[in-house]
Amino acid sequence: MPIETLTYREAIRTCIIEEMDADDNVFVMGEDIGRYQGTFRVTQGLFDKYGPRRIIDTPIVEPGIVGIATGAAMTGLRPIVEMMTMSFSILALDQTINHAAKMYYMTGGQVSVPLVIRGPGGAANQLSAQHSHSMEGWYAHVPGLKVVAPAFAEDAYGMLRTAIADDNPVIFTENPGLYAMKGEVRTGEKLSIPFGKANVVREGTDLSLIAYSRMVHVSLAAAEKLAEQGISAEVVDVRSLLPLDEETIFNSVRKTHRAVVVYEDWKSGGFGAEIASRIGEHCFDDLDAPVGRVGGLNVPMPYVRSLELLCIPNENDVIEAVQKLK
Amino acid sequence: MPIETLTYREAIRTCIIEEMDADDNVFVMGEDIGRYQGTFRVTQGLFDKYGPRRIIDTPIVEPGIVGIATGAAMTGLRPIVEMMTMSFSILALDQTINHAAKMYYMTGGQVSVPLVIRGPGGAANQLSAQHSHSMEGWYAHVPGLKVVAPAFAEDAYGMLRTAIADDNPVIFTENPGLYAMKGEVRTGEKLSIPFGKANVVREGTDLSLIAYSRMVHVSLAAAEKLAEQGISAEVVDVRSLLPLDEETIFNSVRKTHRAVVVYEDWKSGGFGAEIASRIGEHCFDDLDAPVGRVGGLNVPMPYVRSLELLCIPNENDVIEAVQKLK
Amino acid sequence: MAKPAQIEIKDSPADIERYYREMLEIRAFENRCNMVYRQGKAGGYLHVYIGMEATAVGWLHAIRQGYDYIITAYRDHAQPLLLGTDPVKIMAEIMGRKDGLSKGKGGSMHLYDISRGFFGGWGIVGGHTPLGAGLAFGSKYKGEDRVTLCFLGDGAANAGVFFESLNMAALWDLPVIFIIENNEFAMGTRLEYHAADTELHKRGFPFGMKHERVDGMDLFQVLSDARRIVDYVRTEQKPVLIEIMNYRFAGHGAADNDRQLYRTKEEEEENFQRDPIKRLEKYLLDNNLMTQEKMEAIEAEIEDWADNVLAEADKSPFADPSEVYTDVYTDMMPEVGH
Amino acid sequence: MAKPAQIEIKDSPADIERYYREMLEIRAFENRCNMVYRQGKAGGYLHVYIGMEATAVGWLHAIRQGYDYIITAYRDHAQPLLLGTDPVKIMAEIMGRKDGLSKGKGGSMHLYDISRGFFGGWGIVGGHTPLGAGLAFGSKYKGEDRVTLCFLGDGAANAGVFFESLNMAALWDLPVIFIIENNEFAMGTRLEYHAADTELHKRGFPFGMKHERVDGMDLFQVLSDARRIVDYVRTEQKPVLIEIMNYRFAGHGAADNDRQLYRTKEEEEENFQRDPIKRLEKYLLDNNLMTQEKMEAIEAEIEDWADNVLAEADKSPFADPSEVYTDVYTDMMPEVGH
Ligand SMILES: Cc1ncc(C[n+]2csc(CCOP(=O)(O)OP(=O)(O)O)c2C)c(N)n1
Ligand SMILES: Cc1ncc(C[n+]2csc(CCOP(=O)(O)OP(=O)(O)O)c2C)c(N)n1
Ligand SMILES: [Mg+2]
Ligand SMILES: [Mg+2]
Repeated sequence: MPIETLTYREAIRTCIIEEMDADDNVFVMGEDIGRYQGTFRVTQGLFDKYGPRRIIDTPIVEPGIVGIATGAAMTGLRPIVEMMTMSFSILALDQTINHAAKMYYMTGGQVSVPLVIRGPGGAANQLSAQHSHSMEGWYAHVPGLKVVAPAFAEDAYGMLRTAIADDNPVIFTENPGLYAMKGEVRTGEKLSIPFGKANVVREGTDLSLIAYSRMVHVSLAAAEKLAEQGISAEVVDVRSLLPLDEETIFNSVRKTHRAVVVYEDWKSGGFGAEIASRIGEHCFDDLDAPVGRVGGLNVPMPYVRSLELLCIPNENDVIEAVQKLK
Repeated sequence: MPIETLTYREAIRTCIIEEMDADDNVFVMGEDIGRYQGTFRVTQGLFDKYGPRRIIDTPIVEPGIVGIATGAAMTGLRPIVEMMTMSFSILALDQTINHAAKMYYMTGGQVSVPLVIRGPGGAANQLSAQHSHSMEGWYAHVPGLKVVAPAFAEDAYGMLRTAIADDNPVIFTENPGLYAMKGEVRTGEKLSIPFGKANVVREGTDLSLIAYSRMVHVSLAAAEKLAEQGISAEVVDVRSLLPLDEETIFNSVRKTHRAVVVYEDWKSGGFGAEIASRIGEHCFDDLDAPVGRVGGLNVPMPYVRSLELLCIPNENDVIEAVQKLK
Repeated sequence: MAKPAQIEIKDSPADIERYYREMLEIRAFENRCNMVYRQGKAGGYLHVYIGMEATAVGWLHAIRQGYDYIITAYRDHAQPLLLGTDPVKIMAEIMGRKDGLSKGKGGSMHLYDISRGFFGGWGIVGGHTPLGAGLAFGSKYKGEDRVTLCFLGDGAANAGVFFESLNMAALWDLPVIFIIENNEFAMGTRLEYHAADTELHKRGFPFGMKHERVDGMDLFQVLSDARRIVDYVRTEQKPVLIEIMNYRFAGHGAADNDRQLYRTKEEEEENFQRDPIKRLEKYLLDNNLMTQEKMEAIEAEIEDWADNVLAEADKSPFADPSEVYTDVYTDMMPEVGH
Repeated sequence: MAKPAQIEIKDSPADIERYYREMLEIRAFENRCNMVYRQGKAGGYLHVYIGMEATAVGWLHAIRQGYDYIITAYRDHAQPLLLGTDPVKIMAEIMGRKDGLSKGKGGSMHLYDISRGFFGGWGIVGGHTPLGAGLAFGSKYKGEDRVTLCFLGDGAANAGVFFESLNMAALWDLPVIFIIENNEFAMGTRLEYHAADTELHKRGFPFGMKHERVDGMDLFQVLSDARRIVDYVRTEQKPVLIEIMNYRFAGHGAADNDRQLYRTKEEEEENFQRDPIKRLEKYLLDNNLMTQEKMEAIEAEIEDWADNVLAEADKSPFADPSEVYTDVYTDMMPEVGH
């Protein structure tokens, strides 16, 4: 397999191109994804390559976009909807959940919805309260959806392929801070990475940091610093929230006896609570300390960078949480 | 104070009447609440009493309703929005969260939104997948909102008054199964029950059942049956999810050393995970067993009663969870 | 609205008898639904189509059944009946049985027969309208010449997502017909209390979309309008917005027993005169197409049929408990347990 | 659209000078905004009003400032400037400073001056339109005769909630004017790629709402239309939908440096000829209301003013870290800590 160094955004784009080339039923729709090349440039070049039939610039109507894509998916097409930011997907929740996610069940298995909704979740840089939402925790609460949040270019590449091939609606959460990150990607042989498999991205013995999306990198940075203090942190990249790979997480905790779950979303009620609470339930006898959590501050995202940076967890917040574990 | 026996629905109605009589700025808007007297008859008689200026039948446009009420609240009015069912409030999440909830912060404290959104959450009787949503867990995730879920008529009466008086947006979750329940209500002196105070509604020594809304009654029934088996269960009625009265919950767990959190919402990612994970974190040394959770099955709500009943937690599910605690 | 007298009727007597039978079947079926609901054999929300039969019969005979697509809201029993779906499966679904279309998981509001192009059966008011646009998007993308009928209520015609759908349908020339069934009520709210302008077809205007208000009580008028419009959409590959005028004879749903809260008995009586079945019967008699005796015989036959459908459906067992976890995903189970 | 020549100008020379200064102030202020953005002293999304000045100046001189209500989206610097909000506070907010209108928590997209009736400053496209209807609902409920101006973009005019708002505003006769600023682009998407019919004012028609397309480049035309419409709304207590035609001279936001992706330089040059400031200057010269020298002097003065505003704002410190938790609630703290 050839290995290429790609940015996260290029990895996504490469997978989209390969899948669009392979299957005419795959198409992309979203706001400013065509002529404007995408706000985060993920879809750059696609409009020139495929034209307006398959790269569809839409009005700014998230409910309508998800609804029309869901209807198209009911006819067997495989739409990829780009949310300019996942924040805006809040407008489309009724369509996503009440229509796309519940359809297979309500029809008794008559028709499924092979739909991918992808885009950047979480904070970027001073986008303020309405544009900095982490939505993946809400989605991961919904039976009928699958929810993934890859942290590395290759995972993005391989998991997007799985998402496109999936016959169920998939929420594919990216992060503005990941797009420019480079990584080695095994392209060429249509690598496809299954959902529901977490990844131990750093081995350690003293505690487990459980994270997804950009927080994996924050956790890795924290682990690096902790190592300097003689603390050996294992980092588990959850990758897929629904389905969730409990075994990899629990095995890590059973080995290290301590866990901190790290996520960018508002701490209270975020999906980290679900992970922490499952660890607490299933690893009760293995735990030497309470399961720690590091989440975003429970405030609407402030504009000014100095306050915004306080809200988004960084490696020092993780280290502090680790140090609080008895 | 006079004590009246009122149904839960009458308790709510009584409070609305008292507050509307006291303050012209209070009004109610919603679908079929006026001429039709409300789908669950909570607003029965109000249209005749107050007329169309203050009891406003709206088109079926949840985003628009919450938005227009939010705008009205910005001018100092105190709207009460009835959601025909909380399921439909999913359509209004952008208005509720991005507009009402974040406004005070984004304006730097210039204008707040004294808005109450109330209505039945959770399953009723065979309403199927699109009409049986529990939404309170999502709301309780959102800073800027307050979220309450009273289980008793008097709490509904006294907490609704607090909600109407609150200068912040309040989500007031009822439950179809509660409306006909009767309770003694101290009316007449404008009883107002503060948010953020949980209630021990049954004392016990062996374990704590932590619940809210209708699940308090399920927990009480379970406690009754457990007593027959010689197990003494304490039942904590959370009442208010945001703010959450951690101390009452933790004190109970510190006393009983065992806890099961009971909620109707889909188990995975529901607010029960947040409560369980806080207990796990703060009561680590007090716990003799993992924190149990009983939630709704992780499936879209099926129509047929036999399957629906499987999905909604009942007292046997609670007892089973209790028995699983080591 | 054109007068029925102006309509040239090209349908054969046999065809007309078929339409007549279908209208009776819908009514008889819906009466059974109301009955099983009262008996507690169906639950939740259940909405019958009584009084609106000509609308579905007319439109569904204007399309290529089994090829064209249909989607509607929760008032959805008539459409699959007309498409040839086994009525026992429809009734079984309404009664929450194993042999129901969705194995009892959907219920009255969520009927589907994808094999016949019937895509539901939706409970969020207005929420299915972008799906309708999406069905048309799908067939157009594939180069097919299917037409999609997307029915919705007058109340649903206020929903934001409906306007978003109209705009996209017109922007992209999608072959979809949005058919607003204006039965004058959205649950207990009368048209003029929910719509600023009660001519709902005007909502097509801002999108440059062909839009018409048509009659929904005279079957021949419906057939004629429907054929003309379907033909236009199939040929021109452009969307159309139709407002079809009828009346909800029953309460909003089977549980709505308080119709006098929002309309008088007199008003009802007046509107019951518009009954599309009575109207067709008069036509059949006036034109010597059918005798009174024949009509009565057909009616009796259909009453039997409906009883039989109900009896058959009632034999089906409730869904197996293990079914609760199936059909959440095509390829995996959700998290199991409470 | 009426020709400017037909407009009778009743404004005094002093008034006209004031309008002229205000338009220059907006432009100078916006140029500073773009500058501080490039310098990294402002972040996030920042959208300037350059080229659209006549719209805000005209409309805001048609209302009772401080009494009537105004709400808009994220392109929101001009409105508070015109209402007399301290420009230093506006700039400080854009730069995320303690002395900003929202203490640096809102930023460029979220400006508010409630004391002057300016209700923001909103980032969800179309999302503020029901708030606009709600402001009008509020004043009407209280028996006041305020008028609400609710500005929105051409792209926002497709949002479902906007149509829901139009319907409710018309249904309940709310004194609100929805003003679609049709600057021909929604970010990088040209009008004809997002709207099925590009005459956006037509969207008022289905709700029986008065609706007009008007010019937004000639100040006197704007003033004349705005006064007429505001007067109508205040007197009649009915909503109106206005589509005002202008052009977005700059990129969508300060970060949009790729305008050639969606429009040509030639097109831009052509539209820059419509510049409302140049147009007013020509009028002032042609009518001997102001000399070239005076204009240059005013311009220089305003450039100084803008520099000064920026310098003053730049003196303000960043928000105190403790501020992160304040203003979440009026009466309590959120859960604290990571
Ligand atoms: C989003 C949403 N809000 C409210 C409801 C409750 N509801 C169900 S049907 C209905 C009335 C709809 O009326 P209309 O669209 O005219 O259809 P009809 O019942 O007359 O066929 C309402 C309010 C719902 N199902 N979905
Ligand atoms: C719901 C939502 N979707 C997408 C965006 C991203 N976005 C911000 S502005 C904009 C374009 C809006 O254009 P228009 O309404 O014409 O206003 P203009 O910028 O021209 O003033 C888009 C797509 C958003 N802020 N909100
Ligand atoms: Mg109706
Ligand atoms: Mg624009």
